Amino acid sequence: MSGFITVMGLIMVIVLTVLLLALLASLVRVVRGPTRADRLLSVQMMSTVGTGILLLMAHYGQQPALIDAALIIALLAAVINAALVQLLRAPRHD
Amino acid sequence: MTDVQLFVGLGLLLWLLGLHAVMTHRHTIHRLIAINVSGSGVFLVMVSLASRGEGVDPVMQALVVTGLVVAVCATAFALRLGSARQQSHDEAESPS
Amino acid sequence: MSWALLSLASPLLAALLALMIRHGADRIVLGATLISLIAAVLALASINGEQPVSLNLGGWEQPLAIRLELGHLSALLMILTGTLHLLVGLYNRVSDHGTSSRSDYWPLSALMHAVLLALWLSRDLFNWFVTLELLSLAAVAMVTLSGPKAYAAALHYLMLSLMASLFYLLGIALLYGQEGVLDINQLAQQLTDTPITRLSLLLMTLGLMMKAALWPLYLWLPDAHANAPTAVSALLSSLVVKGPVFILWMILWHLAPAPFAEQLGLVLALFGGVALLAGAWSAMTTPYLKTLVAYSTVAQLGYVLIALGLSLRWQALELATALWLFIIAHALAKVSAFLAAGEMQGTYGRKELTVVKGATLTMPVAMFAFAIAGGSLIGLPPSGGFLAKWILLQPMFTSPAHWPWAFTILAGTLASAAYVFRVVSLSFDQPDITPGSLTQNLPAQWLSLLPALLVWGLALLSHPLLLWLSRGAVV
Amino acid sequence: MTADGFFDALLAMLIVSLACGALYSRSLYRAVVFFIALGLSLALVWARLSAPDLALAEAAIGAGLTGVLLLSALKHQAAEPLRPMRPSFQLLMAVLTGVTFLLVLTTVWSMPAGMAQVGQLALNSVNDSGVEHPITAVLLNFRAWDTLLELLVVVLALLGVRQLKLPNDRLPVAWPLLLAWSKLLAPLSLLLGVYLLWRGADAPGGAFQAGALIGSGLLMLKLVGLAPTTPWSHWGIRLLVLLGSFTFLLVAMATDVFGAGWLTYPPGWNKALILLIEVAATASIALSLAMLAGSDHRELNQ
Amino acid sequence: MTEVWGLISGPVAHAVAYGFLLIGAFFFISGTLGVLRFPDIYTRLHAITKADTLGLGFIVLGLCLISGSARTSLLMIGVWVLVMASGATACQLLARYEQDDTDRERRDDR
Repeated sequence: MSGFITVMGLIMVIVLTVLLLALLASLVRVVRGPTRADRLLSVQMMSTVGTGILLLMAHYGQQPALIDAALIIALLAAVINAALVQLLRAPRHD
Repeated sequence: MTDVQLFVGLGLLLWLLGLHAVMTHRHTIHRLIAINVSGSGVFLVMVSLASRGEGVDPVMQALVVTGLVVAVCATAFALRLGSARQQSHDEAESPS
Repeated sequence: MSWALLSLASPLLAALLALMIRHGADRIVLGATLISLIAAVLALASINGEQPVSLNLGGWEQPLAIRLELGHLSALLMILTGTLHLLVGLYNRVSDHGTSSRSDYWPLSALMHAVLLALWLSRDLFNWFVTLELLSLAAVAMVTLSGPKAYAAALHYLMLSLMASLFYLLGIALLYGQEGVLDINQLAQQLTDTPITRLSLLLMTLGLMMKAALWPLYLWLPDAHANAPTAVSALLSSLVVKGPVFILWMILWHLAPAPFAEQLGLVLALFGGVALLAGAWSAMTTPYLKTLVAYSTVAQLGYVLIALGLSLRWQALELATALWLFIIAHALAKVSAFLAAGEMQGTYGRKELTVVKGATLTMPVAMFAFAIAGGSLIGLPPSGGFLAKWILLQPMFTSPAHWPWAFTILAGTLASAAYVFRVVSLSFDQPDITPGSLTQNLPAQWLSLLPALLVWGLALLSHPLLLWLSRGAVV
Repeated sequence: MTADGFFDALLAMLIVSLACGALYSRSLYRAVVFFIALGLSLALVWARLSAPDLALAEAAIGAGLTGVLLLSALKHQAAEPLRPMRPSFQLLMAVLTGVTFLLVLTTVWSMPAGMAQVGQLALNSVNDSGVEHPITAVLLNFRAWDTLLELLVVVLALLGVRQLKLPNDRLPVAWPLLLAWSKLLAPLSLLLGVYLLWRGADAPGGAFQAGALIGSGLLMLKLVGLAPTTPWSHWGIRLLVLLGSFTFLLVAMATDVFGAGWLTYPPGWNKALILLIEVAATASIALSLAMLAGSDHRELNQ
Repeated sequence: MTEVWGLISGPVAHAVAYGFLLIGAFFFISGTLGVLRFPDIYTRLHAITKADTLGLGFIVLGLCLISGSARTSLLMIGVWVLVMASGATACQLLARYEQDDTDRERRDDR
């Protein structure tokens, strides 16, 4: 049974690592762009991936509060997108 | 190297990177970002030190929560101040 | 202790009330300041000659709770804060060049008052961090009261002070990481001389020096202090920069291991010597009146640094007495100088130094206030400035090895005489304008004279003052 | 190297590259995006270091508030020239900071292990504090004086912004999709905020996290033009902003006059008083933060 | 009912759950590859909002099976729904912003 548990732990770590690598990869989009939307897109991606990592960590580290944190990140990534569109869009009638 | 040492080192690195950037940049937003990165570094040192023993040190974490509030309020004030300064600067440049 | 808490609570409550009920904010704040001042005097009376009183907030046992402590030094500083805030507030209400009634000067200054009292009373490293942040934010907000021309200086000040806070906070983090407590007495008992101790003290010192505008980290001060409204400049120069100095003195005196204190003390004293001369030089060459007064703060903080550094280097408690006398005398004199300078600048309508030409004839009261405040800044006997300098010089006469310090102080005295006389001599010239063409505000000018008279009156009070300070300095 | 160590190293790498991106991007916009991403990733680090309270706070601030603030500042300050320093100066500074880093790192390396004395005391005293979550106990009972002052920091920052002659924002009319989306998000953030506040007594969460979250929701409504104006001149708005500080101060004074001492909650009352303070503080923090980031000249200076 | 629950929480279910996690990771990999390799913003938006959201869905599913607690599962499903909605909206918003933006010349961020 203990062998089974370590396999589970290993899978957990593998999945976590894959998600972290995805996070790192999304940086490429921030650097390369080429458009503003592209760069913000990577924030959206990071929030999705970050949510996943937090959920996994909540389970892995026995910290259920991290699920709340994931919820907040998912919520506020949406706010950021909205803010960008509202703040940086040129006013239409002025 | 333990994980605490890794994260303390990371915190110190962030603190100094921010410090360096604050001295080598002039734009207000750049500088404020640098100050905040620097602050995150300090918080990172604190949180790593809080997780040394069995269980975590609630006092240190509470200090970081307080520090975070202070930092975000001061940053907000500074950013708005920067915008106001830029606006008065623009008005002085082009009186219209 | 309850008098001290009343003294602390009343400006705090007044600030919130003044924000809520906007009509009559000035009366609320001035009334609360008076209450706070009386309570502070009663607090000093309640501990007169006895041991300081400690209060563990929340009723928790010692290292867990934040501890407030009312000692002689804290009580004196509370009285100083109350007095100066009351005077400056009255000036701001009476003067025609005060802040506009629509602005938030009153709640801001009341908050600043309360925060300073909290700082004097606290004995907890992290609580000091929060009060320092509050102090900086209040100061920056007050600098911006004078409108867009002050924004650049205010922003510079705010960013530097944020940076400084991070140094201080990292210092706390490392010290707490090593020792596990935040209370200064507790730390003093159990602290050992390790590299981490030294590093964290160094970081805190750097941060506090930036906040207090001690040389060479003073560059933000002249702009910010010269561009603020007059009442604000007076408060900033006399009180706000003293907050970090208080903390600096507390942590270095109580926590620094002796060999480290000696090294650091030497460096600080050297910095102080440079500050004396550099600040005075800038004051001698600047073309603006209020900037001159602001640079004089830089120079005067040089004395503070010398007293601090040498008291650490020689482990001499009497120098700490000199340090606090300097701070009190400088605060009183600087309020006078700033109020007089601001009143003249406002009345003549220009900010160049040359406006004071002939001021002895056109605005005699304000000019007199400036001159006798300058007298204390120079250290003419029997002013408070003289008293402080005299105590500072005492240990230097004892051994020839200390004479260079005495010479530095002498040079600084001459330099400060030079910039004060630069203004005073100009004021004896023939005026370009007739006195009748000015709309004078005599009550405001008399108010600016009052603190200067107080600083000369310190000589009368010197015996109890020295007694309290030498008691206050130990704890 | 263990699997955990590998994960930590990756996380550290991510943080360093994000920080470098935020600090050294030549484009301001890129720096801002990097900084937002850094905030998100720091939440992961706090999670890793078993600080869920901070993960919550960082998620609310780093992702929401600071992002909106920076984007808004970017809009107003893009015209300010960058004027980089001379390369020789930059190099000098790099060498200096590098040397400092090594010195500081070698010093801190010898940091003793184990729980701090005060931390242990706090953990032991949690049962007498009225709440079960140790961090809430520290913030609202053991070190309540800090928190009272911290609420004043929020008020002071808002007061500071109020003194400024701010540019008036003229935001475009929001797209219908955005409007509909905000109408969904704002109540959700309120709901989640209340949930965090309610959980704060015995689990990670609390007034500040809740306030920041609700504030972000309010801010979003402000941006798309759905929120009612919150003019400082209205007494109700001022009362709400000051409510937290008022409540806290009155509790402190009442405990001093009628009770055992300044901020010493009477036994049996501690839970109720802490809850009262937390609710008031949450409301104040939410409104203050939203106004701090999103109110313009008209609202603040009438 | 109890039999069903036993089946869900048994070792088989655990194996299935970890399988779901791996599938989730696979979707994240493909989403990332898409973001890196796709030629323009619109296709990249697709990669993020479809593949990554799906990946998250599988991970949530797996974690729900492992945890077996109704409250946690509900919260996690809430997270997933939120991410899905936010992804879909962000996709629309960013695409429109981009379209708006290309008219004006704003590619250079400075």
